[in-house]
Amino acid sequence: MLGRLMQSEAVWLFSRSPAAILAAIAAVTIVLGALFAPWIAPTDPYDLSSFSLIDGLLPPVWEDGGDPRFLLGTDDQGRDMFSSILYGARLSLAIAGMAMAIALVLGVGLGLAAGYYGGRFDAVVMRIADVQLALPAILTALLIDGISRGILPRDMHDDLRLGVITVAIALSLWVNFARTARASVFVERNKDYVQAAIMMGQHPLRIMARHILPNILGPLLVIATVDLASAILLEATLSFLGVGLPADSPSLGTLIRIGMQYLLSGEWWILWIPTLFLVVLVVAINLLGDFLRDLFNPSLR
Amino acid sequence: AFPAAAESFNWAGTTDPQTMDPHAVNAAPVLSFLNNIYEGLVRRGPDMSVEPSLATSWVALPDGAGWRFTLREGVTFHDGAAFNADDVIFSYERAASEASDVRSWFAPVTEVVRVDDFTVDFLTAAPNPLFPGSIANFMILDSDWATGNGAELPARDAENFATRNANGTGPFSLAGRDPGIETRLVPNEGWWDTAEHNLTEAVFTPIGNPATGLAALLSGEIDFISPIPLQDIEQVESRDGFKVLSGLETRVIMLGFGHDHETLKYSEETTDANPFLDARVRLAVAQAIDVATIDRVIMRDAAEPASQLLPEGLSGWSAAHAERPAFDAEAAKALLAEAGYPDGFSFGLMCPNDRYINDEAVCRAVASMLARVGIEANVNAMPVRGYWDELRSDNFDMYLLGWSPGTFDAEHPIRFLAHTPNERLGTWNFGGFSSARIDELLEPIQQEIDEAARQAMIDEVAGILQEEVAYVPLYTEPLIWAMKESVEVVQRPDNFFMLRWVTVN
Amino acid sequence: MVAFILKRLVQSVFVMLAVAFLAFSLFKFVGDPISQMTGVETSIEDQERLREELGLNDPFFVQFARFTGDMLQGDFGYSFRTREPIGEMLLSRLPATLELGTVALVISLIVGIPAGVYTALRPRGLVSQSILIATLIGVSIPTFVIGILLIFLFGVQLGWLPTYGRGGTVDIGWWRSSLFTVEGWRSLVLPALTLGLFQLTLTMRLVRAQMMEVMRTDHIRFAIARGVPWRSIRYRHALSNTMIPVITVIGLQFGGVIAFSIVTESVFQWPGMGLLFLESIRFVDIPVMSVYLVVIAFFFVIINLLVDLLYLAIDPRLRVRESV
Amino acid sequence: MLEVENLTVRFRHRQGTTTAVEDVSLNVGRGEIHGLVGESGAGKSTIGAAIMGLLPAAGEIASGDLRLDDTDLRALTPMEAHRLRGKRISMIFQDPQTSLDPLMTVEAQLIETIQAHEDISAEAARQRAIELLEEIGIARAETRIRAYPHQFSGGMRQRVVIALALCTNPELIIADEPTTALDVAVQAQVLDLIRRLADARGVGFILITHDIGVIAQVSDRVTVLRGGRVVEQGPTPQVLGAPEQPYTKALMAAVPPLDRKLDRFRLPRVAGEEEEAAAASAAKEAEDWLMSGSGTGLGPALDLSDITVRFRGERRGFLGAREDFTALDGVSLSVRPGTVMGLVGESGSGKSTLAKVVAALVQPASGEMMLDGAPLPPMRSRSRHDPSRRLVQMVFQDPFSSLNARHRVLGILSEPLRLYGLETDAARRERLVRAMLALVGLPPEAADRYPHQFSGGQRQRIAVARALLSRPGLLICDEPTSALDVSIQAQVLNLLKDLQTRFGLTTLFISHNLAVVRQMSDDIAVLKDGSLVETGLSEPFFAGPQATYSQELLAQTPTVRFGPRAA
Ligand SMILES: Nc1ncnc2c1ncn2[C@@H]1O[C@H](COP(=O)(O)OP(=O)(O)OP(=O)(O)O)[C@@H](O)[C@H]1O
Ligand SMILES: Nc1ncnc2c1ncn2[C@@H]1O[C@H](COP(=O)(O)OP(=O)(O)OP(=O)(O)O)[C@@H](O)[C@H]1O
Ligand SMILES: [Mg+2]
Ligand SMILES: [Mg+2]
Repeated sequence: MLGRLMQSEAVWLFSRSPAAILAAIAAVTIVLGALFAPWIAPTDPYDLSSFSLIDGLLPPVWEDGGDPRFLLGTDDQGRDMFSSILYGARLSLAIAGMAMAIALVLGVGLGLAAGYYGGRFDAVVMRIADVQLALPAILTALLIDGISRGILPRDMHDDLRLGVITVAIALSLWVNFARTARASVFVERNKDYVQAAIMMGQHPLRIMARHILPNILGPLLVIATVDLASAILLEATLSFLGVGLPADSPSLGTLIRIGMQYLLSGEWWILWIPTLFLVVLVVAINLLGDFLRDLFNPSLR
Repeated sequence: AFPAAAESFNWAGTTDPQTMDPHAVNAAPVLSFLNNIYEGLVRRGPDMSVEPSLATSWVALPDGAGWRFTLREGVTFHDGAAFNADDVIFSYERAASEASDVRSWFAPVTEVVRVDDFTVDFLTAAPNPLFPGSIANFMILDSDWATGNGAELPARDAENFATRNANGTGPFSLAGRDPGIETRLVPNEGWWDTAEHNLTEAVFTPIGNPATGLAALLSGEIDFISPIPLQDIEQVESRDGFKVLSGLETRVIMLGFGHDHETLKYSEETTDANPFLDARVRLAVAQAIDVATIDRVIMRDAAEPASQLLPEGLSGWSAAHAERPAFDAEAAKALLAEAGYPDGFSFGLMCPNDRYINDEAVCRAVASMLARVGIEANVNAMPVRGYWDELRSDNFDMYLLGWSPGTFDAEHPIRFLAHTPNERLGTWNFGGFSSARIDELLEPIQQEIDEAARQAMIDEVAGILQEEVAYVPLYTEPLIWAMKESVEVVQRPDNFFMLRWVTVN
Repeated sequence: MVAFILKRLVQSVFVMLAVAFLAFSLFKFVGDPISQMTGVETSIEDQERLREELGLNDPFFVQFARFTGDMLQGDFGYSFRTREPIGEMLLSRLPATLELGTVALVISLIVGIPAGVYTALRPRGLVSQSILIATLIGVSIPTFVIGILLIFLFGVQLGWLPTYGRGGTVDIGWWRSSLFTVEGWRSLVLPALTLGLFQLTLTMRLVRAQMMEVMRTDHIRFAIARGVPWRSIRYRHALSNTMIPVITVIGLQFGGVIAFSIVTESVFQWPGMGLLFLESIRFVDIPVMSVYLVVIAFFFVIINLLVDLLYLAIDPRLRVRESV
Repeated sequence: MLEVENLTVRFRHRQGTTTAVEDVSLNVGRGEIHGLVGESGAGKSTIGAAIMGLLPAAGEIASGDLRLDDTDLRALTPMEAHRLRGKRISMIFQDPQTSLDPLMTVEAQLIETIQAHEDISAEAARQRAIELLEEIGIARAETRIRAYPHQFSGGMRQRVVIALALCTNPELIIADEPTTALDVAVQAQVLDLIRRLADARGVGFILITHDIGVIAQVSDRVTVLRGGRVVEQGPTPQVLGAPEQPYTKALMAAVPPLDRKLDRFRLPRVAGEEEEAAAASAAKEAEDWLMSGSGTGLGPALDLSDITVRFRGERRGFLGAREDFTALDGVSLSVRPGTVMGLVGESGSGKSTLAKVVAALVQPASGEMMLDGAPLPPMRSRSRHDPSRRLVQMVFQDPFSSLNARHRVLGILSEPLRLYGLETDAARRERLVRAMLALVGLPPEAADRYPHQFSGGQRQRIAVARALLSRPGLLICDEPTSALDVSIQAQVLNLLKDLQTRFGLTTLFISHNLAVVRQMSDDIAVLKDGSLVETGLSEPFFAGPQATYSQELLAQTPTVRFGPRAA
C-alpha cells in the first residue's frame, strides 16, 4: 500500500516537474539504447573485421563527405561512431552501475554496523574510510590493477580490466555511502522503534537490516543516483589518465579520451558527439537524483 | 660575437631531461638536451655526419688496435678551466664506470692512454671502424670541477652536484634549473666555434599534454615545440605565423613474434601450437597489413613504409632488400590456408600506448586488418612503464616495437634485435629469433673496415631477416616539429634539438 | 578534548601507516623502475646490479621497514628518476598545489555560496533553474575536456590568459608563490576555475539544499513573524545556520581538491605535486609516488581532524555521551 | 481590535484541496486573552498563520475578512505586511528550543528586532531589551543578555521568545502552543507572564493550545474548533464550565481531573452495535490467549534497590575535567504485583532513565533489580534470551517514532510472537494479531496498513498491542499520552486501565501530568533530580502530599475549575 502511495506521489510530483520528465525521457532513451545496443547498432564495434581503416575519419552524414552508412561519422579506425557510442554507453552504465552497487553494499553495510555498534568498530571503519579518501581514485585503480596483475594469471588481465575499473570506482565511492549511512544510523538508533527492538532482545543483524536499513534508504538512494553520474565521469577520467579501459572496447569515457586527440584537427565529431551523450546522460541522472530527493524529503511534499 | 637580432627563445618538449649529468642516463631527452651544454670528441652535423668537436682529428691505430684523437687546444669550460687530455681520461673513466648508464659505448675499449696533453689513444680489443661515430654523445666534463664538487661518479641512488649543475664546453651554459618546470640556458661567449644562432637565452619547459603544448605554441608563449600530434599539423600550418617541419626519424616501427614460444599464450582456441613458428604465417601477417592506409589515416601521410630494421639512408641500409611484402589480403589468406590455418586463429598482440606516435591506434588498425584475413588479434595496449617488463617475461604472441639505431648504423639493430639473445647481445630480441648465420656474421660486421665487404655481410643479414620474416617492419616514424614562422632550426633525424642552429628573425 | 585529539592522533598514525603500506605496495605493481631508469643499451647485468644496489631484490617487508624507518627519521629518500631528494622535490611543488587548491576553493565558495543562496530563495525561478542546469552541464563534461576548452578559448582564441605553467612567481623563503604578481594571477585563473568548477557546483547545491531546509525552521519563521528585515533573515540568520554543515563538507572537499588537482595540473602543466605524481607514475618513480601518497594522507588526516574538532566546537549536539 | 470574519482557508495539494478553516469568526480586544482549543488538525495554527499573513505557499484565504483596527490585513502588499509583523502583531511559537537562532546572542536578536521597527540607536535598543528581559523575569538581565540561546534553560528561552515578540510593543500576540514543551513549573510561570502582560500592557493574545487546563487558567474568551469550524465560542467560564455543544462536553469529559479518580472517561461512541459484537468476539480470543499465558493472573513484583545511573559528562572547556552527571541517585522502589505505580517528576528528573534501566536500555552504575524475587540482570548482562525480555515490555512516549514506519502493522505485531516463539504458525499468528487489534479497539484490517496511516491515538494502541502480544507481566508506560491531545489521551488511558484491571499487569506508569497519573495509579513515586522525594499510596498522596516539592507540583498543575462538570 505504501508502494501504491509512493507511486501516486511520484507520479504527482513528476507531472509537476518538466525537468524531471525531460531527464527521465533522456535517461530512459539512452539506457534503452545502451541495453539494446547489439540490436540497434548498425555495426558491432568489438568485431574487428566489421570495420575498415579505409573508412577512417568520415564525418557525420549531414557534413560534406559524410557517408550514409555512418550516421554520426567514423573514428580514426573507421568504426561507426553511432555504434561505438551505444556500446560505449552500455559499458559505461554497466561499470558505473556495478561500481555503485558494490559501493552501496559495502558502504551501507559498514556504515550501518559502524553507526550501530559505535565505539571501536566505528573508529576502525571511519579510519579505513580516511585511508580510502586519502587515495585518489586513480591510485586505487593503479593499485587494484597492479594487485590483480600480480595475483591472477596473465591471460585473465584483459577480461579483468573491466573488473579492475569497477572495483576501483566502487572503492572510491563507498565512503560516501558509509558516512551517510552511519550518520543516519546515529539518528535512527535512538528512535523509539529501534529502542523497542533492542529492548525486546532482537538480533542486532535483524535490527540493522530489517528495521534501520529501510528507514535510511532514502538519502542513500539519492546519493546513489548522483554517484552513478560521478562514476561514469570517474571512469572517463581514469581513461584519460591511462588507467581506464582499452581503446578497443570503448566506454563513453574512452571515446572522449580518444576524441581529445581530435579537438583541433577538424574531426570534431569524434570528441563532441560522445561528450554530448555523456553530458545528457549525466545531467539526466542528476536531475532524476534531485527528483528522488524531493520525493524522499517529506518536508518538501 | 652573435649575428644580429638577439632573442630569448622558449621551447618545449614532452619530457624533462631528468638529470644534467651526461653519464647518468642514456636516454634521448637527456642526451639531446645536454648536447647543447657538453661536447664530445666528435659531433654530428645536420646530416648526421661525424665532424670534429673537442678532437680536431682522429686516426685508426695500426692493426686495428684502436683510435688516436688529437684534442682541440685553447678550449675552456664554462667556468673558465682549460680543457685537456686529463678531462678526456677522467670523463672516460667516469662514463665507463659501473655507476654509468652509458658504459656500453665503451664495451670494446680496453684502455685509454694519455699520449700528451692534447693526444689520447682509445685502445680496443678488436678492430672497430665505427668507434668514433659511436661516441658522438660521449660528453666531456672538467675533471677538477667534478672531483672538486664530489661528482666523480654519476649519481646512482642519491643526487650529486652534477645532477643539477653543469660545466661543459658547449655553445650554451646552464643558467637555471628547476627540475620538471624549466631549464634556462645562456650562450657561452667563450665558445671555441663560431655561433650560428642568434639567441641571448633559451628556456626549456616540459609540457606533457600535447594539446596544452599546442595551445602554448599557438598563443605565442613558446616559440618551438616537438613533437606535436600528427592530426594537428594541418591546424598549425593553416594559422598565420606558424609552421611545421616534418621529416623522418631514424625509428622503424615493427611487429615481433614469439619465435621461441612453443604455443600461443593468448589464444582462445589454438593452445597447443604456435602458428607463428611457420614463416608462411609470418609472411601472411606482413601481407595482410596495409601500411599505406595506416600511413594515410593514422599517420597522416607523414610516415614512410619500411622494409628493414633501420630506415633508408642510414649506413648499412640494404638497397637490395628495399621492398616490403606487398599488401595482398588474398595471398595472405592463401598462405594461412597453406600453413594449415584456413580458419585463422586468435592470439595476443602486445602494444604500448604511450611510447610511439599513435602506437595504440596502429595496433588496433593492425588487428582490424588481420581480422580481415581471419586471424584475430587481442590487442593489449599498456603504458610503456610496464611494457618492457611484460616483453621480457615473454608475455606476448606478437608485439609492437620501435627501434632507433643509436649508432645510425645497421650493426646496431643486428646486435640488439637479430642476434640470438644472451647476456650481452640480442638483449632486445624479446621473441628469441635465432639464426646461426646472423650470429656468426655480427662480429665480422663489427670489425670489417672495408665498406663493400661489410655491406655484403649486412645485405646477407637483411636477406635472412626478410626471408624468415623475423620481424614485420611497418614504417619509419615521422618527426614533427612545430614552431613560429620566424624560427629557423635544423631538424636532425635523431630528433636532437640543437640550439646552436636556431635563429629567430 | 585533549583525550579526543590524542586518540585521533594515534588513530591517524595507523591511517598513515596503512597508506604507507598501500603506497609501498605500488612498488611491486606499477611497473619496472629499472627499465625506466636505464637506456636501451644498458646491459642486463648492469640493470641487475642497479636493482641490487637500490635494494629492489630485498624481501617486501624488509623494503617496507626500511621505507617507513627512513621516513620516520625525516628521510624521504631519493627519486629513482632524477635522484633528487624527494622531500625537497615535494616541498618545492607543494606551494603550487596548495595555492591552486586554495584559490579554486575560494572561487568555489565566493561563487558557489551566493549562487546557492540565490537558487534557494527563488527555487522555481528561471535564472535559478538556468544556473542549476548550467553548472550541472559544467560538471558533466570531464575536467580534462573543460580545461583544454578553456585554454583554447581564453589562451589561444582570445589571447587573454596564459595557457600553461605558473607565470611570474615570487620566492618567499622556500615558498614559491604566484599570488604576488599579475602574471601569476593570470596564470592561476584558468586552472583554478577548472578545478573549482566541481567544488562550486557541489557547494552551490549543498548551500541550496541546506538553505531551503533552514528557511523552513522555526527560528526563521519566528524571525519573519517578528518582522526582521528580509535581508537580515536571509543572510544573517539563514545563511549562518546553513554554513555549519557546509563548512565541514568544504573542509573535507579541500582534500578532494588536492587529490583532484592531478588532472588539472596535468592539463595546465601546473608544476604542482599532482603533476609530479603523474610523472612519477609514468616513469615508475616508486619512491616519489609513495611519499606523495603519504603526504596526501597526512593532509587528509589533519583536515579530517580539524573538521571534526570544528564540528565538535560548533555543534554541541554532536558531543556524544554514553552511560558509564 | 482584531476582527476575523468568516475566514475560510484552503490548502491546495496533490489530491485536490482541503478546507482547513471554514467560516471562522472571532474578535480579540485589547488586553484580552482569547483561547483557541481543539484537537490536533482542527485548524488552530492555520488561523494564526492567516492572521500573520504567513500561510504556507499551498494555502490561501478563500474568503473572509481580517482586520486589525482600521487596517485590512488582506489588502496589504507583502512589504507592508512584513513591516506590520512584529510592529503590530507578533507571534510566539511552540518550541523555545528551536525558535531562537542558535548562532546569535539573545542581545543581537533583540536589538535587531527593535531596530527593524524603530529608528533608534543600538544602545537605546539594548537598554530597552534589558528592561524588557527584567520585566519578564530574567534576573541579571544586564549580563545574561549576552548569552547564546543554548545557555538558557527552556523556561528562560521561552521568556526570551516572548521578549522578542514583545520588544516592539505589538498590539496583538498570537501564541501558538507556547507552553506545550515546558514542564508544569515553567508553564505556570509563562502563563503568569502572559496574564500579566495582557493586564498591565493591554496586549491582546490569541492563545492556541490543546490543553484545556491552560485555557481554563488564563483565557478570557475561548473558541472551540473542530474540523476547521467553530463549535462553541464565548467567555471561558461559560464555555468550559457549562458547555452546550456535545463536542465540547465530550472534550471536557476527557480532561483528566486532578481532584478525583475516574473509573473511565466517557467518550462518544464510534462503532455501531454489530461491529461491536464482532469486535468483541475477536477481542475475546485475544483475551483468552493472554489469560492462558499467566499462571496466577497477577503480574510479577518489581523491586529496585539503590539504582544509580551516571552519564558521562562533557569536559569543561578544552582541558577541564569531565563532570559525570548523575541522572539517578540511589533510587529504591517496589511495585506490588498487579498494581500500577505512577512515577512523576519534572522534566529531566530521571523518570525515563529509570524506565530504561528496567527495560535494559541503560546500564545502571550500581543497584539491584528483582523481578518476582529473582534477580533481574542489568543491561550489559541481560542476554537476548533472558526470560525477562519477554516479561518486561514498554510503551514509549512518542507513538510516531516507536513504530517502524516501513513495516506493516501485521509485521510489527507478529514480531514478538515470532521472536519469543509464542506462536510458530504464521496463519495463527496473523489471526492472533487481528484479534489483539480488536482487543485494543482497532479494526482487524488495520493489520494491513502502515503506521503513518493511523492517528496518534491509534498508533499508541498498536504500541500497546505489541507490548501485550509478548504476554508481558510488567508493563512500563513512559508518558504514553503526552504526545496526544485530550480526547485521544482519554481513549488510550481507558484502554490501559481496562487492560490492567483485566489482566492484572504490574505497571510502571510514567507521566509528568499529575492529573493523568491520578487516574491510573495505585501507588505513586515522586522523583526530583534523580532522587526519590516521596512514595506511597496514590489516593492519600493526592489528598495531602508530604514533601514540599510534591505540594508545589500539585499546585502548579493547571486545572479546570468551573464548578461541577456537565454531565
Ligand atoms: N501546508 C499544508 N498543506 C496542506 N494541508 C495543510 C497544511 N498545513 C495544514 N494543513 C491542514 O490544515 C488542517 C489544519 O491544520 P493546523 O496546523 O491548523 O491544525 P492545528 O489545529 O494547529 O493542529 P495541531 O494541534 O496538531 O497543531 C489540517 O487538516 C492539516 O492537514
Ligand atoms: N543518553 C544520555 N546521555 C546523557 N545524559 C542523559 C542521557 N539520557 C538522559 N540524560 C539526562 O538524564 C537526566 C534525566 O533524563 P530523563 O530522560 O530520565 O528525564 P525524564 O524525567 O524522563 O524527563 P522528561 O519528562 O523530559 O522526559 C536529564 O538531565 C537528561 O539530560
Ligand atoms: Mg498547530
Ligand atoms: Mg522522559
